[in-house]
Amino acid sequence: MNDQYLTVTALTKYLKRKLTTDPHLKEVWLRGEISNFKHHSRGHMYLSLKDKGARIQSVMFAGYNNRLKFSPENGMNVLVKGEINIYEPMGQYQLYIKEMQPDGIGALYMAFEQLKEKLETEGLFSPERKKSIPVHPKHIGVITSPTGAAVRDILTTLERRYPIVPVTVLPVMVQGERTAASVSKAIEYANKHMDCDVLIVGRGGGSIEDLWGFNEELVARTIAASHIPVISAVGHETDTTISDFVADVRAATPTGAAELAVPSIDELRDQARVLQARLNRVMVTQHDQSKQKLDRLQKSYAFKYPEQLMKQKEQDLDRLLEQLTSQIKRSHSQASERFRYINKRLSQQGPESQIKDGKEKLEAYKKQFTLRFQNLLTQKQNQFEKSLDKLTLLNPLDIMKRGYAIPFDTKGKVVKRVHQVQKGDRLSVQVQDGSLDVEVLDVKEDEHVREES
Amino acid sequence: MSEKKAEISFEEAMKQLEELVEKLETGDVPLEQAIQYYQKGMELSKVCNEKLGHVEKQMQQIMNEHGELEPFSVQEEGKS
Amino acid sequence: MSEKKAEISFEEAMKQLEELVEKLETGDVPLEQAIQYYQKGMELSKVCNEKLGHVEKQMQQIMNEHGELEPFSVQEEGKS
Amino acid sequence: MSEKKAEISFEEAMKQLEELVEKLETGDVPLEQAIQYYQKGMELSKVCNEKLGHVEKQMQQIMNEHGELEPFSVQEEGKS
Amino acid sequence: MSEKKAEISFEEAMKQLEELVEKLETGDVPLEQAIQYYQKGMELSKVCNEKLGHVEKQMQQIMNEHGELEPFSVQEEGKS
Amino acid sequence: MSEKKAEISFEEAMKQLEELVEKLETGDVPLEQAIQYYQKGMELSKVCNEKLGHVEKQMQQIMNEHGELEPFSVQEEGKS
Amino acid sequence: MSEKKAEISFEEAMKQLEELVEKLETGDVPLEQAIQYYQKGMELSKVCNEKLGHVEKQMQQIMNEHGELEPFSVQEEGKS
Repeated sequence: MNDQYLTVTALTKYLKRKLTTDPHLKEVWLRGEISNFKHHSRGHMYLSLKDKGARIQSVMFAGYNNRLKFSPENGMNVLVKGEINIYEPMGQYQLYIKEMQPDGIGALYMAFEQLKEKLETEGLFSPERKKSIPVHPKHIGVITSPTGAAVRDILTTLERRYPIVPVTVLPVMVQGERTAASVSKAIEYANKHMDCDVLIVGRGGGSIEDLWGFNEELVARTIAASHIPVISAVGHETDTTISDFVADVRAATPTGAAELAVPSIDELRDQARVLQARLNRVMVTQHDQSKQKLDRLQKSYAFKYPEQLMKQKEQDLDRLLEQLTSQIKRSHSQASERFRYINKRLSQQGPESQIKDGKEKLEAYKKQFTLRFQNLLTQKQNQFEKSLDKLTLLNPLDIMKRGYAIPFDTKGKVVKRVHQVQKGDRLSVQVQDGSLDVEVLDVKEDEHVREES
Repeated sequence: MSEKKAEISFEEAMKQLEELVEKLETGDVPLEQAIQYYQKGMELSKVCNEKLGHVEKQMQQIMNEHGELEPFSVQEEGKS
Repeated sequence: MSEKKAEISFEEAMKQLEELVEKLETGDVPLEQAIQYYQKGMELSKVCNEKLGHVEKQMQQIMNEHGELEPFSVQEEGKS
Repeated sequence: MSEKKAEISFEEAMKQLEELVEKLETGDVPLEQAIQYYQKGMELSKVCNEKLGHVEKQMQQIMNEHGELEPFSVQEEGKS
Repeated sequence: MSEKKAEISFEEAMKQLEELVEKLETGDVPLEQAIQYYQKGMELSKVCNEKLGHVEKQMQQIMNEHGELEPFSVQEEGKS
Repeated sequence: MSEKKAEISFEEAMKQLEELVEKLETGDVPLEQAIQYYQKGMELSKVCNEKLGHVEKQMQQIMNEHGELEPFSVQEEGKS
Repeated sequence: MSEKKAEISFEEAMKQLEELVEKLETGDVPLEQAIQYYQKGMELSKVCNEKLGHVEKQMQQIMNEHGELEPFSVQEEGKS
């Protein structure tokens, strides 16, 4: 019964033997997607290949993977070639990959892109690194195949444009696996042993595989390291290699490279002419501008300003002077006017009229006064005369005019009765026009009068 | 007498005179009385007359006094 | 008397004179009073007259004194 | 007297004169006051007149003194 | 006096002159003050005039001195 | 003075000239200041003119010296 | 001087000339400096011209001498 049981090792060895003897498993072509990719520090690559339904553990040892032109990455679809075997310690069957290339795009393209990115990241393409090509090269190195059309194009062009420059062709392989090493060696040689001041590196057109040598990192790094400025001319216009990126100048074609390497004497002459023309122009311009500016300043208002200022000030002064004079005249004439007016009023206020009025009034008073007084006097006189007339009319002695006489005794009494007198008495008899002194001769008394009294 | 009379005013004298005249006008006055009245009247009349004359003289004098001073005013008066 | 009168103003004298005239106009004035009024009036009149004459003389004098200054102003006036 | 007056300004003299004239113009001024005002007025008027004349003479003098500078400016003005 | 005035600038003199004119224009200036302003104004005016004349002479002199350099620019000017 | 000016550069002289021009053109410059500015301006203008003239002569000389070398570039200049 | 200049290379002369032109074209160069630059520029330009002329002459000469010359002789050099 015991014999029925195998050890794990025995089984594993059995399976291993089975697998290794199967001719199909010895060379397996497989398509799949990379996952769990791990690039071990010792150089081996571990990965899984998978598709929708399954996965297989794989390994690619350093000895194989150092020939890869690209770096595998997770998710990358690849085509691989290898053998199936068992890794005994784990009892695990694995695909031992010998070759790998990207599925879909080509491996070379992949490698190109990857290297380009890498070198660009390192800064090998940066414009600052680019060395300038001397205008007048003294010695030109041409690194290319000595037999191709490229070298002919280059040499012809150089001869045509700039025949005085010496040219040295460094023949190299431009196709095949040795290209990179060959080119790189030639560049290094030129740097070490030649007094070139320009290198033209290139070849004619071809497929990507044909041009591949110029895409290799070795060449790129050698070009970057070159002290001599490098003009790259690989393939035709549409072909661009890593070398082109690294080179100091990229020419589209070998002919173009030669044109870039040497100047045309006519171009130089033109350049010199242009510079001189610019020199002249800028000098003349500066001079003209200075002159114009000076003219402008000289013609500016400011240079006429003092004249105009003077004119204006003259006018200002005249105006002020005129105003001053007219003002003083006005002041004086106003004062005169005022004076004349008041003087006229004063002269009208002379008391002549008052005096005249006074006189007239006084005269009137005096006249009136005298008149009144005379009236009064006349009135009094009239009154008196009237009284006097009346009195005169009433004069009791008037009767005598009719012949009567009034006897008065000596005492002045009117003798009315006979018994008032005696014989011999002296009487005064008043008659119309005087009195008569008489003596009483007799006294006779009437009878009836006596009784009556 | 005239001096005593002079002391009464012209108006008083005139008044007395007028009274006398009135009395006389009644006609009731006995002759003798009448004669006395009359005589008194005449005296009063004289007084009045004198007074009037005096005043007139005074006036003339005043006029003269002020006349020479102001001949023209006199003339003025003369014209009017 | 005239000196005393001279102290009263012309207007006062005229006023008094007017009053006297008015008094005389009433006619009630006794004769002797009247002649006195008349005399006073004439005196006042004299005073007034004198005052007027004095003022007139003053005026004449002022005119004579200031007569010469007039032409200046008059000419100015004539020009303007 | 005129010297004393000369010390007052033209305006002061004019003011006094104006006051006098106004007083006189009210017509209430008694005659003797009036003649005095009038006299004073005439004096003030003389003062004012003299001052005016003086100022005019000064003006003329200043103009003559500075007269030489005029033509220069006047010509300039005439051109412009 | 004119020397003292000469030390003030033209503008200052003009300003003072203008102020005097303005003062006179208000019409409130007493006559005697006015004539003094006038005199001062005339003096200032003289000062201004002299200064103007001086500056004008300077200008003429400068123009004469630099006259020869002008044609150069002027001709250039003419061409352009 | 002009020698002292000659030591300043054309640009410095132009700058000073420009400043003077600007100052004068603001119009606020007092008369006496203005005439001084004017004088200085004229001097600076002269200096600038001389310097420019000198440079022009130098230019002409250099062009003549190098003329045979490249007559056409000078012509080019002239045409443009 | 021209001899000293002759020692600099064509490139150097062109470079200096270009620098001068560029400096001048910035417009910041003072006039008197500019005329000096101009002079130096003209000298450099002359140098360049001379050098170009020299090269041209050389070329002409080579062509004549080596008209038949094979590019391969150059190659030969490369091989050695």
